Amino acid sequence: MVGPIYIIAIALGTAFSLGFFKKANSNFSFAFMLFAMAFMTFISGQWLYAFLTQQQETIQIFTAGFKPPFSISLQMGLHESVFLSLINIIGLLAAIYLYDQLKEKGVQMMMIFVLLFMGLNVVIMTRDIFNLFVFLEIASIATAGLIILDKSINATSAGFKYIIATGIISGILLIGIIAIYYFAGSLFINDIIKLNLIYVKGGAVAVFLVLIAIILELKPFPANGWALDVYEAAHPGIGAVISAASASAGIFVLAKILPIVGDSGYYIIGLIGIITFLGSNLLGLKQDRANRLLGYSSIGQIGLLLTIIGLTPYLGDKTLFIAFGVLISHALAKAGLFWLAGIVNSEYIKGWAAIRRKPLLLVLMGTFIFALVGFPPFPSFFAKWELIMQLANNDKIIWLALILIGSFIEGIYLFRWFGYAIKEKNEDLPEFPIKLNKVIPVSIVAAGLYLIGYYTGLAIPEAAIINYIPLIFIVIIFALDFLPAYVKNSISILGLAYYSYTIIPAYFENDMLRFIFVVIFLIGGILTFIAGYAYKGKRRGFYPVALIMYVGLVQIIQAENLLQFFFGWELMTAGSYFLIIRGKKSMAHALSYMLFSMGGAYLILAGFALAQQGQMSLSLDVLNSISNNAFIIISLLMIGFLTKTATLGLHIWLPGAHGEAESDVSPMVSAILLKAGVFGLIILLISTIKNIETVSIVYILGWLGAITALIGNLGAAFQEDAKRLLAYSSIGQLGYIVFGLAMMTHLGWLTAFTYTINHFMYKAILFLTIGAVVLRVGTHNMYEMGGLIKKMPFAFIAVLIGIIALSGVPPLSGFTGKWLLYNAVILKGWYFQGAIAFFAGIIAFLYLFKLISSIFLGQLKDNHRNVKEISIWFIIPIYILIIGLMIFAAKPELILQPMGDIVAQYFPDGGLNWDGGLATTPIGNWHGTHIMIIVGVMFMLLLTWLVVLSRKAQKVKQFNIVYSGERPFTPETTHISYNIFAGYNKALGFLVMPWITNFWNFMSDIIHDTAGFVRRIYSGNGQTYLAHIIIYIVVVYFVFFN
Amino acid sequence: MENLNLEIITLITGVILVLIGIWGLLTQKNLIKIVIGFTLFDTGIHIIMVSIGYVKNRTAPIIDQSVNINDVGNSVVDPVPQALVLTAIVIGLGVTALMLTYVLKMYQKRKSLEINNYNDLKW
Amino acid sequence: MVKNSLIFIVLIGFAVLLADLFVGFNGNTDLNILANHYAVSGPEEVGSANLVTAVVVTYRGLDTLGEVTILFLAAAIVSFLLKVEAGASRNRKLRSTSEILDTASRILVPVIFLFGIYVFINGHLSPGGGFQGGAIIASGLVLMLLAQPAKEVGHKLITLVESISGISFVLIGVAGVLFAAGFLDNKLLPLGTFGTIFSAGVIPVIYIFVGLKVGAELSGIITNLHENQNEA
Amino acid sequence: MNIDFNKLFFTFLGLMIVLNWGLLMSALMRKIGARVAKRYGIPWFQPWVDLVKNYAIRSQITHGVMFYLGPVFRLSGGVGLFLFMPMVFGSDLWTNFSFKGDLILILYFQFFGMLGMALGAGEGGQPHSFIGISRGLSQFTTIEVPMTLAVIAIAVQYQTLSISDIVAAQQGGIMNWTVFTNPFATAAAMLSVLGAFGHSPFNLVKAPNEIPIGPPTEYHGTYLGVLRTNAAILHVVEAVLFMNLFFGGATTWIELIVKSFLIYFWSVFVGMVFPRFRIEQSVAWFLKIPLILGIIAIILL
Repeated sequence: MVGPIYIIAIALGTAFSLGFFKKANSNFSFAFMLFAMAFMTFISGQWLYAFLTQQQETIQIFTAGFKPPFSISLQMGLHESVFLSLINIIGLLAAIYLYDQLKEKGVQMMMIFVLLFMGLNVVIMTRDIFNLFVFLEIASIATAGLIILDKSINATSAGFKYIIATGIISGILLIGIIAIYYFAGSLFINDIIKLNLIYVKGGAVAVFLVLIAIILELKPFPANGWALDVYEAAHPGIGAVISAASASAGIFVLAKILPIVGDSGYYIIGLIGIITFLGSNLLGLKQDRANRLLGYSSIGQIGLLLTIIGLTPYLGDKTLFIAFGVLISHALAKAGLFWLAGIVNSEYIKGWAAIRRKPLLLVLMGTFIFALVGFPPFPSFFAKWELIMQLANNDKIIWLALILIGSFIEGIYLFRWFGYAIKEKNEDLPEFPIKLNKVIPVSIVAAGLYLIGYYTGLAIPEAAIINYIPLIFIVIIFALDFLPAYVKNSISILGLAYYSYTIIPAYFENDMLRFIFVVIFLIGGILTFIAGYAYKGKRRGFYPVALIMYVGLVQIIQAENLLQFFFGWELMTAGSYFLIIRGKKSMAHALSYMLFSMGGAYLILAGFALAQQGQMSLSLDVLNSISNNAFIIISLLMIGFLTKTATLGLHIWLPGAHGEAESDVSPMVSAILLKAGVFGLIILLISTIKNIETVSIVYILGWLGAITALIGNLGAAFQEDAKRLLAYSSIGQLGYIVFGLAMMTHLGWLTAFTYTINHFMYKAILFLTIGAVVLRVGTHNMYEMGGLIKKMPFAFIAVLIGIIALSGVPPLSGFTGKWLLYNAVILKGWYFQGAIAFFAGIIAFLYLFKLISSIFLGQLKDNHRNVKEISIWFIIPIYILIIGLMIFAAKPELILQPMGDIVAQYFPDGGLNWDGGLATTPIGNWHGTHIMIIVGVMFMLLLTWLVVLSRKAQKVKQFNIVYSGERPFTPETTHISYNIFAGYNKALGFLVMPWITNFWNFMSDIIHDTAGFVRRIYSGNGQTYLAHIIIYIVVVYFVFFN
Repeated sequence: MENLNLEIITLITGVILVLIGIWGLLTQKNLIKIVIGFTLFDTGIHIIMVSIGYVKNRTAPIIDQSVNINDVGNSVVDPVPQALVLTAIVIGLGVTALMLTYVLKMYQKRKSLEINNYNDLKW
Repeated sequence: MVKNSLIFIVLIGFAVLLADLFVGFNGNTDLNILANHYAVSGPEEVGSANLVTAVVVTYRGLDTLGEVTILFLAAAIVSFLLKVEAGASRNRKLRSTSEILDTASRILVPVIFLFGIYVFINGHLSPGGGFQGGAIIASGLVLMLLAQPAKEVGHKLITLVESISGISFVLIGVAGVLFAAGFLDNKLLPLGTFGTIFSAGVIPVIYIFVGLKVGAELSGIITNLHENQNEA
Repeated sequence: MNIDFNKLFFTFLGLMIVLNWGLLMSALMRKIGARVAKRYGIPWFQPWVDLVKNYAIRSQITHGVMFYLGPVFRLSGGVGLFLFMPMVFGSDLWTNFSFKGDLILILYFQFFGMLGMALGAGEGGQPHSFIGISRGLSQFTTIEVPMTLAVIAIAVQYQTLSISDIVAAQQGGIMNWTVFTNPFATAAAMLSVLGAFGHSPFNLVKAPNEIPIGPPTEYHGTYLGVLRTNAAILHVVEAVLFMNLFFGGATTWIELIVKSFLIYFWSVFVGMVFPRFRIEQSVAWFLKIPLILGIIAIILL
């Protein structure tokens, strides 16, 4: 094997030889430099490979032929090789990326570039503290050189700030080192560690100086203004190197000198880390310039790493895994984002909308954003999971909370940015050229993230059982994205059908509860995909993301342990986010969906972590035996799940997200996706059924559910947008489900299940139909439609059946739910909550009538005289669902009886008894089949009666109405639809004032204003930054050492 | 003044230089003066380094006529800080040269040496 | 005013920190183990009469390589930043020089150069070494440029010297790995007779290259700064 | 389901009785109203005359299928309510199909006709229909709030949702009637019945003179006949519902006729005295005193 010393030799040799080349030979000199970088990468990679596969032992490299402490020694071990490989790969890719710049600027820049990486390599390997200082200086100076790549005034002044700040920091480091030499009599780190200088008077100060200098190199908040300016001013290719490679080396150095500090260092580092993580991300919120935003994010991530290092005593042997997961995600993703910034070349994040002209780049950006935030299957997901679990196991609840808060804040700005990229207007933005040498490095790091993520997952036993085959299927679909939509549609349907075929029968045999949900998810998925045939063209990106959501949903069902559940949950969130943001005006709504989902997911994560505390297991069963903090745990998990069911207070994302989504996406995210929250809630309640704390929580939950039903329905009544109306209706319907579950009785749960199944069917019918109508008429506004019954009778019938079912009018299946609910409420004794729920149920008539009459009845508008019936591809799934609905209405016992058996496992008493088709409860009775027959026969008889009597009725044209003998003016003025419940609004509208939206907006304003105020410390004045550094040192010193 | 030895005096001088240097860095508005502040800071550190390596009543670590070749260990001062300070001085020189170059470039672009005039990047 | 008093308080804090650091310092009375080893075994192991040189070039040779690299980096950055773009108008105002300075410099500069070379060749024997010698050479250049501001110094020559001496340094280091006990091992060449010019292994060779390199680098920096003076 | 033709016959007979009693009752109410206004009023057989005339009109128009189905829905709603309502307590033959469902079925089946009618009228495209429907739906939501509370109260009181069982529990003396055992629930329900019957001040659905006659504006001839038929049935059946829930039910047809008349008359009586509300007043009114009464009824359980 090639010795590590050759890394130095090659790099220096290359740098010195580059001086021979003339500018004319720039291609040759670049190739020369690239070769050196490649060779360095090769050496480190070779060692990494040896350490990973051949039980290679850590080696020491002595220089000058003497042993340490007399000479400088280098060390090559597993950790060194990992960091070296990471840094050198980034260096190699960065060099490729910077091809044009390096070539144009000449050999000096190439020298500086190689020397930067040489410095970083030695910094990692060296075991001599003064040598560390020298090569840190090399790295700093080389960085200062790279910053001025474009020689602009901003770059130069940022370079000056950088060099003077690092000058001060290395001065501090130097004082520390010389003092350590005085106290220890050695510069060899291994010797110094043995001496425990921290206990020597003065020695502690020396160690402190070294520690604080290394920390300052890592840019802790708030003493990091100089670094932010650098990130903003430097070429993004350089920013990538600083953020990914230099910061990684810095972290390694910190870990290297930490044993000198001893255990007392952990606390300082953890505290500094968490302040940096929170502070930096908070200020990132107000940032609208891309490079600087990336700077904030970089510093935030380093803060997280510092926190993790600081928490080592609690994380134990998991520290390395966690730190590695976070670091590798940060390094690769941040490098990728910086490089993308160089390609897109837009100062402000709104300008990133241009990126979606190149779908591949958009996908890469998405990869990086999701990797940074910690979504599966990226390494950061598993790292964060382990981190949170370990913190909970050690009872570090505050740390846990702070880390989640920081991650959440980071998610806000990253997803806002990503939203701009996907949805902001980009017509006026300038074109940007695409060069292969710039795209390849970005693609490689993205691929690396997926690959490393996969292997990281294998390292956790609970995650190793995750089935990755569906994800591979998605990758294939993604690769086939160039095909026309109908081909991908067919493949997707076949995929889901095969998936259903492999898993549904087993659930039918063994687990009726999961069977129902898996049918809703997969069969519902197939049905909604059928509607996809109505779309022409390629529908780029639609199928992969839809499948991600479905796979996530199924993973949730299949989950055997908490990690798997959370994996599926996050996957589902990611997929649905992309589905939602596809809508034309969905940017803000998708962000709000993402934020609520992310917040909810973090609460679930925290809940899981606390639940498994002390149980030595991650199985879902741990929820059964929560003992400590039960109230908090159950509440956390519950609120987490309630974000997905859009319960009152957490519902504000839903109307926009569902309302603005595409026509076949709305049913996916409404009829299907919302059930994930219901499933989570069911799992939680089943597990904690015996827990004493559940009683008080479900009581509150019951009220919440009932009020949600009321507010959701009332909100729906005042909508003018058909899809938003349905979205509000979903809020209300989910309120019923939550209410039913909260009753924690046999009948209550049956109610919830009935509503779950019903809502799936009729909301899918309604959303599909309305969506199809919208596709035909081109507007969501109901008052712009009217009289469409004549044009789309099939759509009308579908909506008619949908609303009869939804409203709970017998004999359709909605009544089943209402009847069960009434019985359950009375038996449970929740009279007032029940009354509210019924009030809500009646309000449903308002919006349902408005929906059907405004669209289908009344006067046909002039511009709709030529619209056609809705697409056959919508009619097929709609009518399949209608058949299902009818069967459920006519034979409710088919499903309710087995459901009753399941529910009886948990609530044995007070059930529903079946005598053939007759259902009885202790207080009521009802025969669904017979009532349907009676009503049907009667209806037919009366219809015949009317037909016989009025057989000569003459069909008249539009406008032939009783109108004082006049002719109405236009359809618009004759069709009463806009704001028809104005009077009702006057009486009860105060209930649906946007209190909750205002509350969340207020919260958002407070956070943003705080960020806006605090970030003024970054005045842009280099001297202020110096003052920050000195003050920081003094303050940290006096806080921790006196 | 028994304990006011040579090394203590130089050490205190070094510390004072460091403090003066920081004072200059934090208060002077002129870029050149800030660089001078940095050099003072740096020089102070070098003096500290040398004083730490001093051993009472001994000579430079060069074996010549003044040093008994068989008793080097008891006749010279510590060579290590001297070696380190050599390196540190060179590094300081490089950094100072860079600072001055940047200042020169900034001055060429904006014709100002006031640090307050270079606040374009902020927040 | 508030700002200044804040800075003052911070300075006091920093002074307290340094006071805490050195409060126990009372001078050394003896060498520590490491220094003692250098002092006692150094002459024998390395063969250099100047112990500092032994430490700088051999024991801590990697540091020295780093040092050289830093100067190299600084020179590269300075030359990159101050590179006069081809075609840019060169209407710089030159400082007027005096006859005395001019004449003196003609005599002094070669002497200074020679002295510089002497210093780095004798680096292992007497005070001084590659850095000091290089700096002396560069100071000669300063004098020359002060006396003859219009003089063009050949960048190519500087670069060539810089590169060749740098590569040689690295090659010597690598040769140590290949033919002796480690990177930059001194025993690549025989130690020779203690106290003579041709002694102390590769130290004189390295110091020659270091001297040339430092001289070239500092000259490069000075030349670049000089050429940018009063640039319009 | 075995078809019992004897039962079907009696059910049909009961329907006829209810229809005719409903027609007569409406004539009586109009007569009373006229007399209060110092007018002579209509002859008692006028509803039959109107009905026959409507069914016999030959010139008819239609606006479309839903327009056509609206009255069918409406009448199905009325007849369905009748079918699921036990009429005469203690008689197997006059309880119709009430054993197929309970009070909840009745409550929700009311909507069947309303909704169908609303849709049918909607297709007519008549603006006044829409106004009437929106008012009707709005008003109905809050009418149901005190009603729901009252129904919950008595369901809890009697521990059953079966109407027959509720009637059975009230047998054995006038003091067993809900009106005495649970006066607050009864009061709440009797205030909401005002809205359900749609007389002044809650007659803003049809609102004569304001929006011609609201939802059925476009309906005429046979359609109107069907609607009239339904109105007659529905008024009786709803009165019977309240009778069953609060006033001890009826053991004979005579008792049924007397009690239903009085219950219906209660709404007519109030209508004579008060002028029409605006919609927001009407909506809010039910959320005041009737709601408080309903809440008291629940609290007192």
